[in-house]
Amino acid sequence: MINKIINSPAEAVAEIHDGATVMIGGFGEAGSPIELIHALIDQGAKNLTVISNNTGSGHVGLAALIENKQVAKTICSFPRTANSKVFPELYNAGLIELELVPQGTLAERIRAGGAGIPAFYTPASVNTPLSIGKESRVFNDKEYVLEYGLKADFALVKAETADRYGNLLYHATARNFGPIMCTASEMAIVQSKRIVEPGQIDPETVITPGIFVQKVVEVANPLHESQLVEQNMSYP
Amino acid sequence: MINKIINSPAEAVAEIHDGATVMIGGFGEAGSPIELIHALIDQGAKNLTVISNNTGSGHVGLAALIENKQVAKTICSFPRTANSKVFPELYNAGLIELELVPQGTLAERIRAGGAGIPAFYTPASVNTPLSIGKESRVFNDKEYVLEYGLKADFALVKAETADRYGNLLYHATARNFGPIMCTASEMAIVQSKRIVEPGQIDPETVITPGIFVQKVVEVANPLHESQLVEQNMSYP
Amino acid sequence: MIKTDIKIGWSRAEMAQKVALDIPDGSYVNLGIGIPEMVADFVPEGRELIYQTENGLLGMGPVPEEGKGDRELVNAGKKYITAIPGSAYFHHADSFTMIRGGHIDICVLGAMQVSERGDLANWSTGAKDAIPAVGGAMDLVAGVKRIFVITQHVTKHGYHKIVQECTFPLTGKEVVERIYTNLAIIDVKEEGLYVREMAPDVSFNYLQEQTGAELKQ
Amino acid sequence: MIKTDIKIGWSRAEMAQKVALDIPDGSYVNLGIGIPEMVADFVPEGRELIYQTENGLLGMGPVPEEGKGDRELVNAGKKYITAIPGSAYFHHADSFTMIRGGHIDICVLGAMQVSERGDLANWSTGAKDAIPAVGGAMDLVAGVKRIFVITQHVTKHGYHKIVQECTFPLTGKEVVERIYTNLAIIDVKEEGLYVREMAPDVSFNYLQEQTGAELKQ
Repeated sequence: MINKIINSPAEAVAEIHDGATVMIGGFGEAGSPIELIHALIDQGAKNLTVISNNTGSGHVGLAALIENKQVAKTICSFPRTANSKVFPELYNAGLIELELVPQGTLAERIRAGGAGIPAFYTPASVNTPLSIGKESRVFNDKEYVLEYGLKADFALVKAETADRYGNLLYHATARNFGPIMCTASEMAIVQSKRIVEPGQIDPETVITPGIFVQKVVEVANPLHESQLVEQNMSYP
Repeated sequence: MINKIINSPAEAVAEIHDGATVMIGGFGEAGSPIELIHALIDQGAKNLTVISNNTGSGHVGLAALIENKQVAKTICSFPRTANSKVFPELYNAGLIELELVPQGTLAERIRAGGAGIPAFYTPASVNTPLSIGKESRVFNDKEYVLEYGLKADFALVKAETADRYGNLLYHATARNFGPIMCTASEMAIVQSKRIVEPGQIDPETVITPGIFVQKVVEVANPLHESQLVEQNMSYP
Repeated sequence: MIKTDIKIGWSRAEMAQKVALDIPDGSYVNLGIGIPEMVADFVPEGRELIYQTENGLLGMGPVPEEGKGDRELVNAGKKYITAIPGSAYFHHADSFTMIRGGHIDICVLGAMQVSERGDLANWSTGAKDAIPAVGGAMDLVAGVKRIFVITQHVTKHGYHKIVQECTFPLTGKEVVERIYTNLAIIDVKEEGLYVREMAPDVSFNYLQEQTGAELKQ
Repeated sequence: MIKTDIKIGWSRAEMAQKVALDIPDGSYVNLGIGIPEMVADFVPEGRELIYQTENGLLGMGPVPEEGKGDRELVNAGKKYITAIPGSAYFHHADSFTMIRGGHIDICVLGAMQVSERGDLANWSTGAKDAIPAVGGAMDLVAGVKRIFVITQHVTKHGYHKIVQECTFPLTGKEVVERIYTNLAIIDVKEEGLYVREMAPDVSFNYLQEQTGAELKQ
């Protein structure tokens, strides 16, 4: 029987190794898999490359992972938010590498990685500093840059509903990077608020088909990053 | 008020002009927008380039459009099915042009066209006759061919449920090319079995967001291509 | 640094209203973070616009009542929003299909600088110690059909924002169609910057003084 | 043309069963049109496989009862199918993300010819008057992790199908991992074709005679 359900976040992230590339879902706190990230902090894997849209807030979740010096490099579109202090400090101290990518290019690179497309052309960033050193090419009188598909060893993703096959539903704008990150990683690890029996998710409404998911762990009441930041909490 | 609902298939296809490129959804009869195709036969636009997975069966729907000499060229992955007689005859007589594309490449070219990606690399067709004359390039020791995004002036698509914004749901494997064709055409024309009020489609389950759709016409009881073929019907 | 009369010109709300008046009924619109967000408050009665937020919602509704926000229903500025009946959620690749694929009609963005040819700089001052962060701005200017900029005419410190050549790193080249400032509405055309409308009590000479590029009438 | 003893060798059902036995529990599988479809009938008790059909369903179930088919629920061969609890529908770009992206574990395909290096020809005889039609075969062999071929060992007319070099147009180069025929199961390795199992009453000499490339034991 296919059963991708894992008992705890700790077990779910156990195989993440030093030097791994890890995609982490979320746009700000929406969709950020905070329990999986905290489990990864407990687990301690180092020298990670993290692919994510932001770099976290305060001293919890993604920011805490970075603060704990587990991240050597980030590939990111917006590593600066209202309450992000950790990343700026480490970046200015030269202690973390940053590959800055336009948000749509980041999304398309992840999607391409998952779809077996090694490279594609996009108009975003043409004639800007972010296209310096990149190949460009003209199609129909318009200039485009060549961008490469992104893959990862692992993805950490937050879902709303899952079944033992790994089929996923998301909630509102927490969907953001989850579906494409699941496709682009060797092992997609998902925390879901609910786990249901196969068939309880209407096949017409599945957002991530189970083939893209390797592990599912139930986290019924996930922490709220913004609440923890307001309370000035830190992890661990 | 935004209202994309049109009264009849005839009105919906009225703007399709001679020489237009038209994407037509469907995989065999599943998802084939037969009433829109018949309206296009009545309307009479000629010299069309049709982008579709197949070329229709018997003497109705897409096959009838081709038989009516309205199609100068097809871009297609599988123009030969159990009951397709029209296309083979015209093709062997040199009366219709064919650009044969692997099915996944066809899908990705349409998706790229809709997503503003002018070109991408794919491993499909490398070292086969279908990559002759195409640019190729090696990424990570593997060879890929360069393929171009496809766009169209119009798309004809069959949906299950729609609202006045053009949000769409599909039924089972009739979904096939509909969602991507809507994104890749200037004017996506949709026949839907049901039209509902905005809000009746759960925003979490929308398959085609309304932004990709320009016209919706209700066809509550669409004809079944296979039934018409069994009955040896022809159109007009 | 130039001398600016802070008593004349449109308020931020008036600027947002000017933009709102220029957006045709039925448009699909993406509003940037900051002043652009105010545009939604001034859409004339009888017009229906659909707002896209690039983090994954088409059909963004108004801000929820205080305390009724959903932490997972936010806009690109990470503020709580609502969803209208007839909205749709989607993932980031599908979101940027809308943007890069030319499906959004109008995007309203803030600016640090706009050049006379419509080059836009709005993501980085290029300062060495600034944390670079770009978000979706480069994709938006590359993909959306019409780019409107809404901005104060000069900086807080009195420097020109409308210039011959941007000195800050570009977001996109030749992308801006129209500039809405507290002093004027300016069209970016191939032949240069054309003043479309001036705020009350603003003279053409004064406007030209406040502008780092040649204006035409 | 070679002489073939039609009384020996495995039946189509037995061939399909041999394939089924070699597919690990939990695999995601795409079955080609024809004999490959029969594989699903022989999966051993206790194993759960998930079938993908490239026209847009993950979790394909058995053929429906006569007269109970849904015209819009079909497989890649356009035959009526069912969907299991826990299945998912998707559009073609997402379907080929599964295929091209390496997410499908095993694809079982028919063949016109297979070369000793694993080149596959299964879409066209190259005849001038044939209507070319390729479907998803080229995407499948380029993207799926393991490609199994199931085919009669020689053609109806007694020609070799397992050959040194394919004479028909290729579907993909060096893609086939294992060949299941009515006479034998053959592994395609870098050093050549290795016979893994022979059908009852088939001798190695006879098998070699029926094969257009050198076999190893």
